[in-house]
Amino acid sequence: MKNPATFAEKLQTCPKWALYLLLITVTSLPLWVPLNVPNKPKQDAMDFYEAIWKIPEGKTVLIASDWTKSTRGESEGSFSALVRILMRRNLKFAVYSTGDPQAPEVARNVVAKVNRERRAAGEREYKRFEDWLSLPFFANSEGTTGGIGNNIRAILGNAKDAAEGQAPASVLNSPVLKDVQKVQDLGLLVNVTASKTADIIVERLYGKVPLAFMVTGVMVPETSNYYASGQIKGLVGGLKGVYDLEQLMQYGINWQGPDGKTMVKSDRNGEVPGFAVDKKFLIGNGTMYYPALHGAVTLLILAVVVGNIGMFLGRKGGK
Amino acid sequence: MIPFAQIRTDFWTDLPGSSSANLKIIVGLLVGIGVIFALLRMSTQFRRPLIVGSTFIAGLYYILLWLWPKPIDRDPGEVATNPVEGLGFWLEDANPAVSQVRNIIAAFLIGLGVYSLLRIHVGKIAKQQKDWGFSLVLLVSMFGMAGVGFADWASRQGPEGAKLDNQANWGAINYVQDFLFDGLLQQMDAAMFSLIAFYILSAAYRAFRARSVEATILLGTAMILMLSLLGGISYLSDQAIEKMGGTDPNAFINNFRLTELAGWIQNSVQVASIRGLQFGIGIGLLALALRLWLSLEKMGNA
Amino acid sequence: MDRYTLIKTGFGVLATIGLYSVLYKENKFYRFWEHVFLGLASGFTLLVLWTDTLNPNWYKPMMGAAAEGADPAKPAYWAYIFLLPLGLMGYFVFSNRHNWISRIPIGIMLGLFSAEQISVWFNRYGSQIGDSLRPIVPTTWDSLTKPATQGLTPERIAEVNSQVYLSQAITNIVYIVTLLSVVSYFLFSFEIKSKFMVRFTTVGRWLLMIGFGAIFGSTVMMRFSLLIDRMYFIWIEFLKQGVLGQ
Amino acid sequence: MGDQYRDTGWIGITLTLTILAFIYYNIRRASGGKDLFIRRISGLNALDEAVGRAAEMGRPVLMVPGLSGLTAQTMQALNIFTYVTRIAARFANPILLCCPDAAVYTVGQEIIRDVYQSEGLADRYDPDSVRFISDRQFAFAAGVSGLILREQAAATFFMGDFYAESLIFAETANGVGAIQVASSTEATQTPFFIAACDYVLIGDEFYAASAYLTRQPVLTGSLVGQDWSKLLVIFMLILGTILTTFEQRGMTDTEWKEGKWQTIEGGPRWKTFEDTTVSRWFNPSPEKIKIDRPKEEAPAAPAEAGQ
Repeated sequence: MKNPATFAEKLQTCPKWALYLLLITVTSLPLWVPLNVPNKPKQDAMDFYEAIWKIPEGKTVLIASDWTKSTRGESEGSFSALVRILMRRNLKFAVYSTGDPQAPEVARNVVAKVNRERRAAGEREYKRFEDWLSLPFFANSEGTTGGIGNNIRAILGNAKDAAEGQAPASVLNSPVLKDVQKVQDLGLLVNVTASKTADIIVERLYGKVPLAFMVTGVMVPETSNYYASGQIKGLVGGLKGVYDLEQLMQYGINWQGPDGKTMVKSDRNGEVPGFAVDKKFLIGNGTMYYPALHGAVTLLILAVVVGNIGMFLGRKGGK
Repeated sequence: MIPFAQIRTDFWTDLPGSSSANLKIIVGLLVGIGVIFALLRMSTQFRRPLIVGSTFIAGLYYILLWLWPKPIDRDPGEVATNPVEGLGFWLEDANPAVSQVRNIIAAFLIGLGVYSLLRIHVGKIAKQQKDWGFSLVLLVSMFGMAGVGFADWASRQGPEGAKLDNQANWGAINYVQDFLFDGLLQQMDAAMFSLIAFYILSAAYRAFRARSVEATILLGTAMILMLSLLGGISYLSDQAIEKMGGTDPNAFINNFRLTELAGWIQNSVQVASIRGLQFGIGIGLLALALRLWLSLEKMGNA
Repeated sequence: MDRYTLIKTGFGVLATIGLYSVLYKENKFYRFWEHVFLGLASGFTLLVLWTDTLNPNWYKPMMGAAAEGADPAKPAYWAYIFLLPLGLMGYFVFSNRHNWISRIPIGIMLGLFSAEQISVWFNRYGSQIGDSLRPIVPTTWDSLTKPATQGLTPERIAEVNSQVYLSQAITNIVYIVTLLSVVSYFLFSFEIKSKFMVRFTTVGRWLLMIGFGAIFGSTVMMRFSLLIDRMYFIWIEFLKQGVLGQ
Repeated sequence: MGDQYRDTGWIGITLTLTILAFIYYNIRRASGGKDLFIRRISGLNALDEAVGRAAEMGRPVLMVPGLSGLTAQTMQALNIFTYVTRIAARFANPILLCCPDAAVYTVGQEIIRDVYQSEGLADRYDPDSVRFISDRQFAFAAGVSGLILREQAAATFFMGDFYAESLIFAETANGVGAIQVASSTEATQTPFFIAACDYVLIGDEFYAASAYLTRQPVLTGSLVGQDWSKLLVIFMLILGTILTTFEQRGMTDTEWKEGKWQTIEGGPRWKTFEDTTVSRWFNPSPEKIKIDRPKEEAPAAPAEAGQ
């Protein structure tokens, strides 16, 4: 419809650029003034948090980190939250990737960032090769994942990693993989992913090692299949999931905080302590982005509502 | 220690760098090329059987891996006690290698992709067609990225390579590579990805109209889900409903809290409907896979 | 932020704006960045094919490796060389007389792919079928919905969890009906005559739409968070921390 | 016996083989000249219309076979595109096939040329109409939307594995007023196609398409086989639901562990899904058998080359 005449038509033909401009505004402003939105963690996120917290002492966690900068908005939040919890629990972990050649580097940067946080907060830093391993990218997800299921040491055996200022050595000599002979020896396998690797891992590793996923919002519907059927222990989905997790790190589950208040209650989970009483330590991407998400989604809802109102008015006018 | 102490060689394996190994490689290459020439001369009636046969045999590996009795309780370094087990062992061991074959062949084909790009853009530049400048930009950045990237990769090989994880030890080439890849390529990936947000907005505004029953259902569900994502709204509405329910935590009305509702829709209807869809797709894929493996349908028939 | 990082980030912002400019209309600025993007991407593809596929999975195994430091020597599997001519066969696609040869490598790739699909089919769908089998008759009428289990004895909690309450039974019925109706909507080769089946499949389509709506709703979150992240990159990382140096 | 056949592990294999048997049997049946019914699939009748309109406008038809490499989904997409190309060829309509992968590009060239030759229009075939764009997801997206905008495509066909980029294509094509027929095997992308495109093939319809368009015995037969398989699944679902409904109630003092029945230490407990027959079908738990084999003297030589 050229040059909209009636009000009804105007409502239905708002120019695209105007919408786009609005969207940029509502997503930009909240970043300058971060605030804390009230929230209610989802069950799958709570199960995820509990799953990590219930890993036996001294077990190694294997992280399949299959995300890069293109999904930084969600995945970095998930990954750094995961690393924070693991470090808080003093669990050793190894990070590998079958999703993207860049994933290992991106992961390394995040670990470094969290280490800086810990230094600032006066906590012990995680030493490369001693406390955690940066494994390389393995092309061919199917083959590698299947191989990890059959003989993990054979697959990871070729990989090398170096402690700070040392020559690279086979990762099998690292304390991290010392007690890992079979995949069954792992405490948990967490897949932080923005790609199909989730399916591949369930297909080839389910039943051999407990699994937990951190996926991008778009993958939530498909992966909640696996959560529903109990193939994975817990699921952190998208920005909401990250925000949930960051809240749980703050308040725990069924746990009395230092202020004596129990913020998060759940009858499906046991008591899981929170940590990071100092709020500054916890401003993660989730907490940072969640308000802006409100702005954007509200705009979307308004746009749809307005469009429909326009349509109905138009119909009336037509009659 | 003697470097090759632990290597047992046979016809298929040889000492690295040994002249016999290199000889075998060269002979193998010549044989392969010979085969190609043989194919050029081969009479027509053998073509189809050859294609069908190679497809079938390639697939047969995975079928065997799947159906052949898997070794029970196998530990690394054990030897098979009988032929059946032997084949089972071999199938398991070959898996890492076989699972690479597809990628390797595909990698060799990339030359065709590059050929396609050159064909189009060199052509434009040669004929000075409209936008030939942009074609030039494309080719330059392509070979630039490849060249710089390779140099950077080479500099990271060997024991010294690990040092370059630390920016302090970077040389010029590493900086250029980082600029091209991390500074430009990855940023553009993210930028293109985030464009979708705009398109979602305009698409929803344009198309999400309650015109038909189906459209209305789609629209309504999407709305409920989106609202439940807004921690603020769902939190407040839940509070309100819990007030209605009074003190009793089991009050029936609590099932209509926004978060409950959204969760219920996702875990019952959505999971179920998508599973139904997936079963269909899965069976369709299975059928197609069977047809391709047995070459029951001609490539590209429709 | 050091100068290099600032310049790098600056160009990143420039490229982002360049690609965003297409939202207004297709223009030369966009076209420039688009071609830079395509060029870099293809260049990177070439690179990765060698560094991540051919070198580690083809060249090295073929050549083997002498023992070095902690890791043992690896024998040379010379037979890998056969893959090279196999790949080269693909290049016959442009020959008019011998293009059929290119179908051999293609056939092998498809054969491998198809057969693997067949062998993993049940792993993907089996447990989903299994999980779809849920009790649809309540085992107790104590309460309509599952009571909260706070402050109950473990035995009692176990009992509560094992019971099927009315609301759960209803949910399960909805679940199975959805599943069945959707699957039967995708039956193509039966002429559906009975009124009931027609209605049933229509319902199936509607329930499918609910599923799609839910997906749309939950996907929105990711798309927006990526945009928010871009805005964070432009405003905070570049402008605030970089230029203003806060 | 093999690991995968112990306990209830064989059920999965049997099911898969049964389905394969159904499909194969019906393909044979159809090839034997039995003609089989296929119901109408709305999206597909739009193909001709779309191409026809593109021909009137004299603007190109643009096709994208998804984002994956050379997979079955991609082959299916190309199968559908041969049909589209055939019509376009008759209308002497320019086409563009954008490939995300060199192998797909190879097959595309092969197939498209075939179409023109079989139509006796080899002179109209232009190798540049099949293009390799980029195998990096969003570079591909940028390149394709650039093409759509500059070539002003009149009809666009997006079929195969689509991920996030689906909406970029759909909205861009909508911007230049192209008719769009789309289908993604990724359930997560279908809603976006539904929102932005004119015609959408949902889920399985994508696989049914080539059978519907060509009515070739092999394809229709396979389609019937698939329907039998779906009926089998439906039957399993109904049977299983009834079974669980009756089994998952009351208490139990024995449980199925490691492939045999064992009495629960600490007395009877309430039944859960794990205690039902169907749960055992789908979650086999083979008992631990120890087999000691002689060890090799030297460390195990790694895998043999896959030749």
